[in-house]
Amino acid sequence: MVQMTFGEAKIAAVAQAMRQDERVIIIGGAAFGGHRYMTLGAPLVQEFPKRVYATPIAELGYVGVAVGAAMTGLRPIVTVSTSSFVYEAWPQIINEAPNIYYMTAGQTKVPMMVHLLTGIRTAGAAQHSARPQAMFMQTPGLQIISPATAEDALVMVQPALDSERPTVWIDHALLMEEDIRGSSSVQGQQTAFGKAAIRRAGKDVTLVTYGITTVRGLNAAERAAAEGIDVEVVDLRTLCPLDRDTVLESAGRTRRLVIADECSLTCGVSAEIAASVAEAGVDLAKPLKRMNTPDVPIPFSPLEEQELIPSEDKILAALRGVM
Amino acid sequence: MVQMTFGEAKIAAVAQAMRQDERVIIIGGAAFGGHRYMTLGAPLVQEFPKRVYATPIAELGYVGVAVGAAMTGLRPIVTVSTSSFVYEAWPQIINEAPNIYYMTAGQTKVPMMVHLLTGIRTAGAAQHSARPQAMFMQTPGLQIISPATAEDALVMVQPALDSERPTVWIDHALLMEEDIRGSSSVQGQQTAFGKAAIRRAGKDVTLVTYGITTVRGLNAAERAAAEGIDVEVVDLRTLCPLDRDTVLESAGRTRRLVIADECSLTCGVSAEIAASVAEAGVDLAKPLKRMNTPDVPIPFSPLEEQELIPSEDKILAALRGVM
Amino acid sequence: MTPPLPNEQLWEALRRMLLIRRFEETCDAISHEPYFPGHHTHLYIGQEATGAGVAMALEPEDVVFSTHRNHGHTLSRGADPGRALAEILGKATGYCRGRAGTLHGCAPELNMPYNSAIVGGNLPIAVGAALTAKHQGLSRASVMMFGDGVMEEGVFYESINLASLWQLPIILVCENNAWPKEDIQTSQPEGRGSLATKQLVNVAETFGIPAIAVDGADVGSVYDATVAARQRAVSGGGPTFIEARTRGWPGGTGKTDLSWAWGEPPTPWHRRDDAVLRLAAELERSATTSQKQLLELDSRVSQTMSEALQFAMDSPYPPAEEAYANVWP
Amino acid sequence: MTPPLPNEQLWEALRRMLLIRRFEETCDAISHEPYFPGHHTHLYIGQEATGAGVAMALEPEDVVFSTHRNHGHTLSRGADPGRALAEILGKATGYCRGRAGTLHGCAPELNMPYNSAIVGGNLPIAVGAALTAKHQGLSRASVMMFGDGVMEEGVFYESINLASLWQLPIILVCENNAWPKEDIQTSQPEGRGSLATKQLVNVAETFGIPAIAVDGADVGSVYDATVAARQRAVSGGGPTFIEARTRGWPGGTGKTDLSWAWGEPPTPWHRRDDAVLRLAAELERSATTSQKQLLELDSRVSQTMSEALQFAMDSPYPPAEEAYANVWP
Ligand SMILES: Cc1ncc(C[n+]2csc(CCOP(=O)(O)OP(=O)(O)O)c2C)c(N)n1
Ligand SMILES: Cc1ncc(C[n+]2csc(CCOP(=O)(O)OP(=O)(O)O)c2C)c(N)n1
Ligand SMILES: [Mg+2]
Ligand SMILES: [Mg+2]
Repeated sequence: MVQMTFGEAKIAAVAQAMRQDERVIIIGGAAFGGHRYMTLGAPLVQEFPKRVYATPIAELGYVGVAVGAAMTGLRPIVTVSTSSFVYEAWPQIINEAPNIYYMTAGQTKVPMMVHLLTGIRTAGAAQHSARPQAMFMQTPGLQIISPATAEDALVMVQPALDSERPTVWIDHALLMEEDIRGSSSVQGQQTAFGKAAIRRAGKDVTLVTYGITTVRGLNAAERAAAEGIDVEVVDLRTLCPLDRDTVLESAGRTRRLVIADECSLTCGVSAEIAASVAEAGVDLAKPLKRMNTPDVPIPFSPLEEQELIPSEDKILAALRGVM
Repeated sequence: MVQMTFGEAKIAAVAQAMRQDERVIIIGGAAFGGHRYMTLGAPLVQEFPKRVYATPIAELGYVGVAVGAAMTGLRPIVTVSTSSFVYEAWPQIINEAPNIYYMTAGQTKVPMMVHLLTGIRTAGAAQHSARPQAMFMQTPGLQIISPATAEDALVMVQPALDSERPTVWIDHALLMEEDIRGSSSVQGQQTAFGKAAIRRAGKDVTLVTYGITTVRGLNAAERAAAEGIDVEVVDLRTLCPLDRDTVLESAGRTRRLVIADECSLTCGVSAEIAASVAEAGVDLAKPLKRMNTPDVPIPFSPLEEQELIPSEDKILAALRGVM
Repeated sequence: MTPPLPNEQLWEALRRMLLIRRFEETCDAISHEPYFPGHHTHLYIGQEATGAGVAMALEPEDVVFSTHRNHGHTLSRGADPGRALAEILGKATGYCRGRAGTLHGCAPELNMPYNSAIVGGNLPIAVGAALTAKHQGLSRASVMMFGDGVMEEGVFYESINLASLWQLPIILVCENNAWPKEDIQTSQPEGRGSLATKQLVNVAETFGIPAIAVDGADVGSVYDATVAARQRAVSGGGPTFIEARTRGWPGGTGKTDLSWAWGEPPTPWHRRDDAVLRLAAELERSATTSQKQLLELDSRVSQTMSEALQFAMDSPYPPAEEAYANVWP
Repeated sequence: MTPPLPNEQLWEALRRMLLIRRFEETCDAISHEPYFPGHHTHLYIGQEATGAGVAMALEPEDVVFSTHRNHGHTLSRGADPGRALAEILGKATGYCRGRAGTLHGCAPELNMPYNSAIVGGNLPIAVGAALTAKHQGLSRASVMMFGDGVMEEGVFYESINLASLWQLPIILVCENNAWPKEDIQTSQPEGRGSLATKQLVNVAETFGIPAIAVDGADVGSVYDATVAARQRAVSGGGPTFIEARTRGWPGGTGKTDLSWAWGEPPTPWHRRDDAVLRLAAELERSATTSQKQLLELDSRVSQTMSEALQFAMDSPYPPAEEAYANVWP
């Protein structure tokens, strides 16, 4: 049982990786916590002053630098801070990094990781609330991790680096607030990298989650239990590889399915889960439901913003809806 | 019945729009045909020499210029040529243009269009074969058109401009080769903008297509007919708005569904169609099938490349597979 | 320094600058209240003279673009402080009905059509507005107010190259609040001040754009440079680059007492770099203006600001369902 | 001109340049054959001296990056012409088993680890390779060969700013084949030559990077500049910008006859701008080398090239199923 907050755990994981492997450097500064948690990465700068490269405001440039550094012997972790800024680096993340191993027929590898604070963080408005994960899933050659618990933050960084694949780390700006300490719902899940975790076993309905929706989903599941609905919560953990098998098995068993996803609805992560289930011909008692952010830019104004977020309440309503 | 090639039709449509409205300009040069059809846009330059702005190689800059020109009174059509280059302009297309109308509570509009030659064009390799349409569908605020026939190229440009929405025109590098002249399969489809077209009525199976897969799908449907499979081909025409209703109605009727899509499988256009059908609880006789490019970067070598393309043969096989 | 602006205009400049100062101090004061949405604001304290000097040199038909640090730009352009603050609080009475917030503050009705909070996001957009003007033969300038950090983003170079090649009527106002460089920690997490060039104006000149560096805390210099740039723009002379140099406000210095202008400013920054105090001191010394008049102006402005705060606080939020308005189908 | 390279090295330079010329002529000749994948090739004709001059100044441990116009770079670095052509034909014997093709030609085993066909795509990547060298204290340079068009992309500025700020060991070789600008149509569909700067070297200098412009058709000047740049790089002196100026090959001039070097070149371009003819003429004039020797060299190179073509033609395609190899799960 890990007694750390999520934010502490991710810094500990990075520090551990840096201690173990001299080749691991940080490009972009120690912005793992974004503006609100500026100091989160400070221990890294302190322990490894020569291995944390603060950069100009030049996302395309410094992500490209990481690609080049990775292919010539380093293992950079790039911090882009708010994920909306990763759009600036799109050509390198979408059209360079993921193609290199394939295009050189396996001769050149790009062992790098890009850390992003994604999500509707409240008051980020349309331009600081990006959830780009589904776009990354459209991009063959990228590995995508999305740890939701302190324990997963601790155990997923190293295998991601070891894989030598260009990896996008989908973090969520609000996870740090959630302070998920090791608790009965998350402990002891020594799930293999690339496999989904059943965070809560249940027999009535399968709830597929990842990242922040895992937190919200587990809360919703507890409330559903009080209403007599026994929810099985499947946390995807990595979006590529995508563990369709665990989802299919669970949904096949419960015969009911809700997918909770902060992406916009159309072509989001949940669309892929839903399509996979449909294609596999899983026999559901009721049609599945996607609980996403609607296809709307994110407003600044608080009531409007709250209206759009796939919250605990909304997930609970969706669970009720498939019963 | 339109007696033009697809390439001629799209230029005619742009010329017509420019004649009707002085505010329509072209930014990026007349690269509607890409390298291979350099001369396609020449008539536009000849007729409107002062309204075609050739640019430096600065996609982010000139797409942004179009955004600014659009919000202050012009109606730019931006030509990016090969769609892979649009990644350079991602911050403007994903994080500026689509948010502006919403973020200003409807005060500022961005009536612009971005034309892209997408697709696996043969020998484009990993970096010149982009199919970014599903990423655009993840982006609320963008309109996405994907005309597949000469007639649609003719009739869809004007309403897209009239809508005053930022619009992405998903063209396909190989459509010009297809020379779809007005034929029995496409004529007289005076389908409203935003509505899918039933390109071929059928009772056994619904095949959902758009852009290049419409061409391949219609051919596959003819061959299926020879085998006694009566295929209904639903051409989406616009990806946003997405006409789910026509798909649901058709699939509900035929109770079999194949979706042909050149995007990578995971989180592609077909995922959204499949998810929508699953969510609507359409009762299918057999599980639906997605016929996509697999999640693989595009290789240069011809046999490898052909192996990955959702070709007529593969679509036919998928149709057989759901019978 | 001889004031390049006539006295009554300097007075108006001070009014605008004081309004910005009081507005920003209000934001600072309430920014940790639970009703304040978001986690931080980017204040314009110390840069007021740039905002006022530029705005006073412009015409209503000019189109103005800003950045994340926009409060001072909208106010100096004439925005109502109540509606501007309402926007920052996410209220329905804000310039964008609370959709934009602090990061995206703009005022379409004042020809500030949109604001990007992305570093460099508005640069090419402003060039596009200049293209419209030139293409349509309109006698107006496009004005881009931006931070020195923008010059670290590649899009800046794409944008100025286009502006220069096409000789567009644009005024590029770079607010270098990281001046002089030696004051700056270049290893800041966000790398501010991390440009390998010696002088920012050299960059513009390399691209064939006339460039001038001015003291951004001196409203007259800013005004003069902007008048010249606007003249160049509307007469077909193409873009101008103005570097307005200020020293960043150290923050946390509380409410400004205008009498520091002729008294004892609490910090060296206030003495040397505070644009508001400098202008007040100048007016006070000029003998056309008394200390009393200055303090009266300040209390009128402060009164306006209290009313603005009250207005913003009293305004309703747009209801939750309004989230679906202005959504394309 | 006094040859800055000793004669035997000039001879080796000519060999590499001739190999590139014959290779590119071969590509040109077969590029419309049905078995030739893709619609166009970007040939290196006219720029051979730059490729050869740079390559001869480098060490094997240096890491070299290129662009869409890469054939000459891989060949001058020592790539086998048969395998290079096989790659262009998509064959399994190519340097990347046909995965890369003409646009992405590279040779990882020659420390050319990857090639982007995106204008500017490799720029920051090359800076990253330089960061590795500096971070690990390795005595090697990163070398970026790129076209003038790259300077229209913003990423160029982000990249050189980083290289300059961090004083990285990189040699930025800008192959300006649009020189002099007056020769260039700036309204070309792709806007080549559309940079508002007067001199490309000014741009680098503005970012604090030592810069030199050389005649890119003169192998000696290119070599000298590269030797100096490499020296600066490995001794901790940071980046260097070299502008190698050439006049673009007009195209469609068929197979070069080496005897034009001392005879009658068919066009002004061949007379003035053809790097191969210029070097051959120089050697011929130098009296150490006879016309016969030169023609013999040419026929050896041509023979090598025929064998290369044969090898590439005879090589198999990777089978369709191989499309799924090297795919991450
Ligand atoms: C593309 C992008 N990267 C990073 C940020 C985060 N960010 C917001 S303001 C800022 C500093 C900008 O500096 P400057 O342009 O000089 O403006 P100043 O804040 O000094 O006025 C940064 C890095 C952003 N908004 N956009
Ligand atoms: C981002 C991007 N935009 C456009 C292109 C299309 N393109 C390929 S080569 C080229 C011209 C490049 O000019 P330059 O860098 O001078 O190289 P040259 O061909 O002259 O050697 C263009 C525009 C591309 N490959 N990538
Ligand atoms: Mg600044
Ligand atoms: Mg060139």
